[in-house]
Amino acid sequence: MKRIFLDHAATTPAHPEVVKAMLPYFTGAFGNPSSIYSYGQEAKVAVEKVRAKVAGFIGAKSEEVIFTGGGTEADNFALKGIALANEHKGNHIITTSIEHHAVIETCKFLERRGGFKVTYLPVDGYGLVDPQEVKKAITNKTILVSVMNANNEIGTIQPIDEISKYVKEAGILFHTDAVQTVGHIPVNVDELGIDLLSISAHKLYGPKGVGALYIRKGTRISPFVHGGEQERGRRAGTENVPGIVGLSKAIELARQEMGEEAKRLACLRDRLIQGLLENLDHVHLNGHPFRRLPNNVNVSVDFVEGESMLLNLDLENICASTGSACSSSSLEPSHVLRALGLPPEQAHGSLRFTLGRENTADEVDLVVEVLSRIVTRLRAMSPLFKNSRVAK
Amino acid sequence: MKRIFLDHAATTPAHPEVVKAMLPYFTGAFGNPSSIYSYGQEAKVAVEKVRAKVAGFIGAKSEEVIFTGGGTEADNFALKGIALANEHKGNHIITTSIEHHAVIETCKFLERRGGFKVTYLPVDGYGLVDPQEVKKAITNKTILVSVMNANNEIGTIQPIDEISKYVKEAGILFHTDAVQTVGHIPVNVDELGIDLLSISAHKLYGPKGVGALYIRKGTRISPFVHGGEQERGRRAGTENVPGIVGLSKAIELARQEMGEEAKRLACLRDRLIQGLLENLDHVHLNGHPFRRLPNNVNVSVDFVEGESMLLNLDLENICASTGSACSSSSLEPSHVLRALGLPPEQAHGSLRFTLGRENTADEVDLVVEVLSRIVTRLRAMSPLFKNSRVAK
Amino acid sequence: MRDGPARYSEKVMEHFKNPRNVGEIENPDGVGQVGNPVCGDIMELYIRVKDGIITEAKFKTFGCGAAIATSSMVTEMVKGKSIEEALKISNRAVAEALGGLPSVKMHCSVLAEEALKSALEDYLSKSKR
Amino acid sequence: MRDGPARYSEKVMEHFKNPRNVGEIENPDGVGQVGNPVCGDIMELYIRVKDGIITEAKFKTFGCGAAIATSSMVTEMVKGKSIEEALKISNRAVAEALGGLPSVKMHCSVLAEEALKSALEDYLSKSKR
Ligand SMILES: Cc1ncc(COP(=O)(O)O)c(C=O)c1O
Ligand SMILES: Cc1ncc(COP(=O)(O)O)c(C=O)c1O
Repeated sequence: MKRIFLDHAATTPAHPEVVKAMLPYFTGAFGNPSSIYSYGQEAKVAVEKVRAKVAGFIGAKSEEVIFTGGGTEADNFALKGIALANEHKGNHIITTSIEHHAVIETCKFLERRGGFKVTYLPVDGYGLVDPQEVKKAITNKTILVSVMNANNEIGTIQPIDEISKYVKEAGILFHTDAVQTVGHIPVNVDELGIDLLSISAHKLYGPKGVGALYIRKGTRISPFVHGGEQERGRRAGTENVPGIVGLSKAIELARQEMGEEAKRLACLRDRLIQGLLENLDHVHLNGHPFRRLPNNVNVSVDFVEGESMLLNLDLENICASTGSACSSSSLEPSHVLRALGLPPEQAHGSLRFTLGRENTADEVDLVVEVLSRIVTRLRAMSPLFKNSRVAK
Repeated sequence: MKRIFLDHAATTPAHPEVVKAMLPYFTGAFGNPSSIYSYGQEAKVAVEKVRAKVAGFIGAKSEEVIFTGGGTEADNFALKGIALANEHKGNHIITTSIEHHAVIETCKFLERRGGFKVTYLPVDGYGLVDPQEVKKAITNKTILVSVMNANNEIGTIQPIDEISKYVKEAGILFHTDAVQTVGHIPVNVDELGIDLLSISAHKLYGPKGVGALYIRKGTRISPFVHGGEQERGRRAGTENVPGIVGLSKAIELARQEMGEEAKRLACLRDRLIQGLLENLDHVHLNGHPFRRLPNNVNVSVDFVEGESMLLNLDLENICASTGSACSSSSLEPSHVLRALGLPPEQAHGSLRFTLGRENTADEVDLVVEVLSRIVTRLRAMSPLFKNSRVAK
Repeated sequence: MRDGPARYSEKVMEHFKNPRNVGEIENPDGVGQVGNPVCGDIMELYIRVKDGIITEAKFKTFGCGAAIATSSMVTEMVKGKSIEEALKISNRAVAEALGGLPSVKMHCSVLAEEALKSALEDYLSKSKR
Repeated sequence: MRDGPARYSEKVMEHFKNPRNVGEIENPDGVGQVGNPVCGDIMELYIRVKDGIITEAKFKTFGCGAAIATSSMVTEMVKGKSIEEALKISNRAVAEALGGLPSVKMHCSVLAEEALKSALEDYLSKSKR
């Protein structure tokens, strides 16, 4: 049976065109961009050409884009780099309680070891941050606000432009983790009004291990990785030339296809949501009904645990994801679902399906059918289901 | 005219077998190792399998190897991670004045922002660190010694095992930057007696943007990149699965071919050194006459500047490198050559040739011939050459 | 590998796919209920005892793959055993019978042991009355 | 691209490959020497002057590609100029005539200007005597 991959928020396959674009840079054009002979300079030219492409896609200038080793490094660089370069101005950072671990753990590190105070703003039941809350949280010690563009678990898209107004008014730097949005929905740094923005290639059909950080011109930031003079002294280490070329190719493809594809995915998304809600009792949609990523479906299925659904789906060659504790080593359910105020059983019973380029309506229908079967079977062995029937 | 690439210390082409090994992981087996469905777990199994291979090659255990985004990140991780985890024990680090920028700049950062004191040990005229100097530099505040295995510019191989004796006696952690040695000469963590060791894939015919840090079991180290639970919580970020597979394939090839290849390269190296010394007056070998990497040739050519030689070589399709200021944006000649005590003119007149898999004796002979011609021409326009002749 | 995540043994997957003894026993001689929704695992274990020998065991479980597999395994292991023998079944024994569990999943075997103990104690306290 | 590093213009490479006016002038009317080995660039510039017009200019240079190209260019630019006109040749003019220089190489054009100024001053101080 063909595999149905519905976990595109975790990672995406590199597009064949991306791989094709990368290949020459492994063996033929393998020069080191730091070398001064033409062979190295050719690699440099290639990197600079694609830097312009990446920058253009988000409305930035070439010199505002720094390539990194992934989205996590971009987030670390943004937060630690800004914290370090601006600690003379203040030691307060504002973020949200639903950020990716790359932001949350970095904030915790800055609290633990950097003398910083971090405010983790709550979200409403849909996962939305209230811009007023951001405004209220700002103090004269605040140096940075970091609010993700869209959440990787529940797909909720934040009102970044509204938030940025308050942040800019206060003269504070604004970072957004756009790992889940760039290449999927339009992202423009000026329209969003942000100063720093994180990108990861493998979330948009590019290669793993490459990302980028947009840094608005004039922003004081300390390097995160120290060493050579690469990336104009901002990120040391021999450039991952094939990876960078791959990221750019992925962005080029997104530029061409994103508009149509987002529409197509949103249809599939709504079909899946409707299918699940209609075919199963006691299922709730997590996240916002329409302010959500075109490819994200996140539901809680009462009375059954997420990992056991996932394993059963896996046995039928369907790949999905869960916020259940059982899928993490921390034994805590997803911090995002908890921040929504979900009761623990519902957090444990969550399933995330994230659609992508190759998914079809038939696949969506099949998933609904298969999952209904699985849930019926698992509920039959669930003590919670029995109790719920008794209670009615 | 065919290109003669003699800059393998800067970077190497990925071996075709390496690219072949990576390819399936871009598109087919693109799963995220953190996912719990079998598709993701397959990627995880692949990563764990190759981790064992990488570890085995340097005499380490699987769980002692953490994959990184390159050699620079490995160096940053080692130094910052150890500094942060051990600052309660002391704030002194010992390194050398000829380390790669990835180590030196990280040390400078720790001095500037981390409250650390760093001793940069001198080297002798061959670039050797005196183990006695290391011993003398140790204080009761010393928490880490970092001495590179072999230098990337002059190829000098340090007496790591002798140094490690003193370091271990004092109960201090020992890091070595082995970016230039792993895959080229035998490296065994127990024989060298080291606790941390940096590797970079693109220096051994692997892909750019991947590396590894060996961390001896039981070593307290703080993460450098914060975020998800990847690499057992030590290095966050979605694993660069194709890159990791590529590194491992490169190591597998090195395991098979390194012994023979090192002998072959050492012959070529000596042929090149001899050719240059015999065909040109006023040429000096930099680095150690025999304690040097099998592929490294570094000479100073009196009365001419390095970049102008490099450009002329480039015009004849020969790729080399120089320690001249003119090749850097700092306008200072190589810190390594200065540490050897070279007068500035000689540092500016240095040329590095680093041999690799595809180089032949014919190429070496051609380089000697071409360089002789170039030097003669450049000396004819050099005011220093004229003066030297007058002086005689 | 194709039929289950690498971290679960074939035996675990086999019990997960075809759990034995799912259900309840009406008027059981002993019932144990352990776990809670907060931590994501709830197990109910029912036993029927005849002449000091456990003749039947059933379970209902809300939980992950390992929780379901350990429930299934422990009900299998306990059948035909005396109360005394059953009391000696440790979580390690359950995990071993399943060909091992990933370390983060060992707590599921602990839960299975506790569910069994709790059912046995229920039986013992009832039979004392 | 194939005939020179990206950062050097074609014009720079052309002058680097075929530098004009290499050499010394015997009994020159003016000589300038600037730079030093520590910073990696030394330029010597010789001029012959006839009736207030520079009729010949030659150079010897130890330095990078840009140093050689600017030396070559400045000797070309100065020929046929009056002393007054020559004194007005700025480093920018030299760099521009070469189709621009990478910013880290602008100091080479400064050196060329200085070498020229120094040769002109040498001439002027000699002619005053
Ligand atoms: C919102 C968000 N931020 C950051 C990351 C980290 O990116 P990467 O996997 O490239 O390290 C991810 C994905 O893992 C993500 O979804
Ligand atoms: C000795 C040494 N250390 C560290 C590095 C940095 O490795 P990477 O280029 O993978 O960042 C290099 C090469 O650039 C090197 O030669």
